[in-house]
Amino acid sequence: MAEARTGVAAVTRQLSGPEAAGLAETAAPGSVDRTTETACYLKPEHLVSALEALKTDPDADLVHLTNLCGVDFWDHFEVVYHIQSFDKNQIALFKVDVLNREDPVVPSVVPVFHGAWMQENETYDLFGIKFEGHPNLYRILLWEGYPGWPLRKDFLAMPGGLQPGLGEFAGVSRRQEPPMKVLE
Amino acid sequence: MDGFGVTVAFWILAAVTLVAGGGVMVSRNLLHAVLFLILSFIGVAGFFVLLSAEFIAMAQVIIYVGAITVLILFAVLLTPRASRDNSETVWALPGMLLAVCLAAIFLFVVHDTQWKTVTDAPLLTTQDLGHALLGTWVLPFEIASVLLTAALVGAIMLTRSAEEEAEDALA
Amino acid sequence: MTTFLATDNWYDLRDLANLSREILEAADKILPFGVVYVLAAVIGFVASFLIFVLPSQLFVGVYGERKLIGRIQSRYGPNRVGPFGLLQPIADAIKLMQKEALTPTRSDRLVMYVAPIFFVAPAVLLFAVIPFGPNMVFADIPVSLMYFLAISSLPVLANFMAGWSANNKYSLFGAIRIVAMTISYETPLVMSLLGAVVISSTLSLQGMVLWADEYKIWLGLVQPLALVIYFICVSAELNRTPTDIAEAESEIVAGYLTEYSGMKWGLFYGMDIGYALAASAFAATVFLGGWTLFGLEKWVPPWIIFIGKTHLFYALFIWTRGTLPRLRSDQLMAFAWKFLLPLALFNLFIVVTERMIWSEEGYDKAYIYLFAIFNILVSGLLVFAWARFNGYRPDDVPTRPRLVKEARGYVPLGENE
Amino acid sequence: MTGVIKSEPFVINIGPQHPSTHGVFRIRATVDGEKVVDAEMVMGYLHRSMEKLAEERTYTQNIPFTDRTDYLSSMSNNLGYCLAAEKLAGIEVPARGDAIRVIMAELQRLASHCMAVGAFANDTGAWQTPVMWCFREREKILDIFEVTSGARLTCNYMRIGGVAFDLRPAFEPMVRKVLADLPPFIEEMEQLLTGNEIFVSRTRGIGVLSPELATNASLSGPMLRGSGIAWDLRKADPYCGYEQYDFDIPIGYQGDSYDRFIVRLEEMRQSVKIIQQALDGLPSGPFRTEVPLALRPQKGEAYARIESPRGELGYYLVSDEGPAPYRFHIRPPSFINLSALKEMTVGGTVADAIVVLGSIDIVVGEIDR
Repeated sequence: MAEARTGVAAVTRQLSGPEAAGLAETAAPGSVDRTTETACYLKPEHLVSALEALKTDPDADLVHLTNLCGVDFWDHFEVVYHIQSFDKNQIALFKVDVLNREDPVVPSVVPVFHGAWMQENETYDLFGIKFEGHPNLYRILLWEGYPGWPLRKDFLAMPGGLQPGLGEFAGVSRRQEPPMKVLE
Repeated sequence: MDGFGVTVAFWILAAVTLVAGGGVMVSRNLLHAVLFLILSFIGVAGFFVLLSAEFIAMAQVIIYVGAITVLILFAVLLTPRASRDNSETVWALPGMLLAVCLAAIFLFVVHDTQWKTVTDAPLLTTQDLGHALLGTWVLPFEIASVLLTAALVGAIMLTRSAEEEAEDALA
Repeated sequence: MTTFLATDNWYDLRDLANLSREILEAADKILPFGVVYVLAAVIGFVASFLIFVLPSQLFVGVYGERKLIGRIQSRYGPNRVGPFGLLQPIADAIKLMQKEALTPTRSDRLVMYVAPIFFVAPAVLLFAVIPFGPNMVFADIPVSLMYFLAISSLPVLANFMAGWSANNKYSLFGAIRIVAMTISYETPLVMSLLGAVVISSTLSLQGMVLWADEYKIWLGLVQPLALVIYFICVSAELNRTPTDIAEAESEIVAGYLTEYSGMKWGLFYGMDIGYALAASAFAATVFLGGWTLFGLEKWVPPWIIFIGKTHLFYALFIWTRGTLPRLRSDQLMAFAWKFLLPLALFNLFIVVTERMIWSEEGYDKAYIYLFAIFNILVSGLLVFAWARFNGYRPDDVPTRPRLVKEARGYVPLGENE
Repeated sequence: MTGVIKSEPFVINIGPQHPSTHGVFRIRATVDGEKVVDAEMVMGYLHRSMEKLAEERTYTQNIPFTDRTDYLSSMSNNLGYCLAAEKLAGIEVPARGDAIRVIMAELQRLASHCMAVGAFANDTGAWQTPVMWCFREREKILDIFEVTSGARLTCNYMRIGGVAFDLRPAFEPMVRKVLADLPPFIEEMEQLLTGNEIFVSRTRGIGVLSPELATNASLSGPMLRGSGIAWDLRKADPYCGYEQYDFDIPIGYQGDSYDRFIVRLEEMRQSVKIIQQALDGLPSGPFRTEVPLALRPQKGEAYARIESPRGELGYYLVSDEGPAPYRFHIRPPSFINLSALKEMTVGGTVADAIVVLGSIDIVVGEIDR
């Protein structure tokens, strides 16, 4: 470990998209989907194996899943992974496209990074993106049965108009019509 | 040792002890039964005080109320909830019969015994008790303590689990 | 017994027993036979409980504790109600009485109501044997130490009733904890008191005070280890803070008191202080020479000396409450069985040996001072040695973290800079 | 009956209204006797969906939201968000602005650690005394915030491009006084707690986190450093000119609650050192770059992170050239630090679970957002 540390940069190196893609290609060939200037898009089916390889690869050493979140682009979702290395002092940005908006499914990275447990639950709760292989996927911040996925861009444009979603609470709702159908 | 106050106290204590003893039997809730038992123990301690045996009275409270009922409480807490309530009534009739028989025998014996009465009770102090226990009767006293120690060790051995024994065997 | 300057006159305030005797004798002449016993009981209750315990509860137990802890915590404490906030305990009591005493629906209602009553009664009974002065002891029975121990083993049952009946899991935790803890701590407590009994060869509290007066030394100095063990055990049994696992606020909310409110809770709270006062009074009597103060009791009313000692001992409870964190329940239990009980046994061996030597030397007064010095030294040594034997290594615990100059991932333990 | 006495595990709710959950957080613990056999976190009682709200407001309007996530360290949250917005829009901050930001962030770290240390001691059962002492010191820092920004808790002081106002004349003597007061106070806390046998036996060996688990569970801040991983973003990825200041990273020995506690105490000492240096070398000049109120950054994304008192606080912003962020994501340190809660609590007693929760130093506003 001591030798590895001699090359530690004083400032964290933000890996550009092609650099990250290069690391991913050497660690897990065939896992890269496309690259942009800042990010490297991984193929969903290779996601878990690629991250596993990047974690153990001494050149990449991406051991710490710093940030995981979803982004809604109206027609598709992206799941964003910021992963950093302590020994190499570098951080890389990986993304996964989720094209199926009706039933978004992404493989879960909990087997690789235990810390994804909370963040994947949160992303599921707020975006409705299902993480396949997650040991206990549930709505962590909202309650089970909450109508809709609040961080989706179309959340306020649900059928039934501007409904913040409290209609399911007995005694709270003053509406007379039956509970609205929710996007699911 | 008689007088108006003592008489009143005796009858009150008798009533408390008997009612509490009855409560132990009647109560369906096991915990209530234990609480009644405590009350009856305290009543018995009161009798000892009336008989000028303060040391025995205090020992009664410390040992029976302070220690034994606490152990019973532990037993109640460790009992599964289903068998915790005193709902077994099949034995009520035989129990009653047995109690009546016992009471009859006792009454008979009490009535027929030639009680030896003394006019002035010997004033037994705690010091006399100590001298008796550690002087005259020191051997039975010590044997009793050995018996209790054996019981203690036996209880510890009974509650040991198989893993603990394996650990000890290794050490 | 030493001679006292106190006279037999009823107006001599140095011994209030005269006053009560005069009243009782006068009453005996007018009232029918037997009623005077009731009157004596009432006078004893008023004198010990209403005049001493209740004001002490309010102004030392509530106000004094809050004020002292406030100063420890660098804040003011109560200072709004009345002069210097002195009326705060009364305001608290009025508030408690006005509050609704809730009873949960699925609780055992009867037991829940009876528990506070069952908790209060022994506290009143405890003060019957405490000697406030040379004649000021309400029931001078020869086994008053046993009486005190017997009565003080009752409140735990009330605590258990309170915890069980509330039908709350936290209450049940508190109930189980307090029962387990009392069983554990009763043993070293009695063992430590046995040392005091052996050296003074009496079971009477008044006899112990007279012993201390005769030999001009406090039992606490002859039996320092017993005093320390007594203090620890009693604070454990009374749920005072370093050992208050039965109502550990940060863990199990309020333990057996979780579901209590209003004056039902107030009775528990007030009588907790009452028990602590009784324990302090007991400690002052047994270990600190009771109402004697090396001759000063001839000039100052002995009961003032006694109350002063009681309150000073009570301040120890407040002090520990303000400074120490709480032990975990299993640690507390292990402390009783693995540490206090062996120490109490060692102490008992030492005391019995000393007593034997002393009786062979004809109870010479000089020996008791020798024993005191010896016991103080040996106690310190014993505590330290037993702690080391049990694996107490304070130097192994680092007090400061390692410091690293740069961020570099995991630093193994040996690699300090 | 043969063998051991069987006991039934039962579920106990620690929270949402419990003295030691630091807000409305709940652990649904399955206990067998006093032993925790399973622990499940239930949260969301304070959820306000800030990430959604922020998508409706301009970049500047979002700053007050960040105050209200981690309400015990609003300055740090302001700073993290402003850094992300500046990174997105490519804005440079003048040197004085950076220095003021460093002083404020470190003062906030002191205030927040005061709270963390005091509340942790309270959780171990030190009845109120440490927490009161900590409040006393924290008050002085909050007074400084009040003088500077007008608010004590939710300061809303940082702006995109610098800080909102320049420092008041009273600022420097007040900070100097705090800097003089704090080291003796930390000594006092150490005398009260770290040397205390009861405290040590309550916290040492409780909630042990191996460095592997700490890394794998994405922990950050004192949790990571307590496990012996020297990782501090102020050193690793310096922002606001932290590279100019001389300070050390404290790391623990075995990753237990005690280590996290002493790491926090030491971090307070280091913060005092940083503030001292920053105050001595406070540059003059502008404290803010002028930034249009309706900022429209170019299309893109930015992830900026700072070392908040609780760990790595990240803000992930996506812009679509609109006046409001297209996506506003907070990486909340205390939310993610809870990842390892189950691993740390299971096997211990209920009392240990409380200590472990106290050593994580959660702020529910940040967990639930």
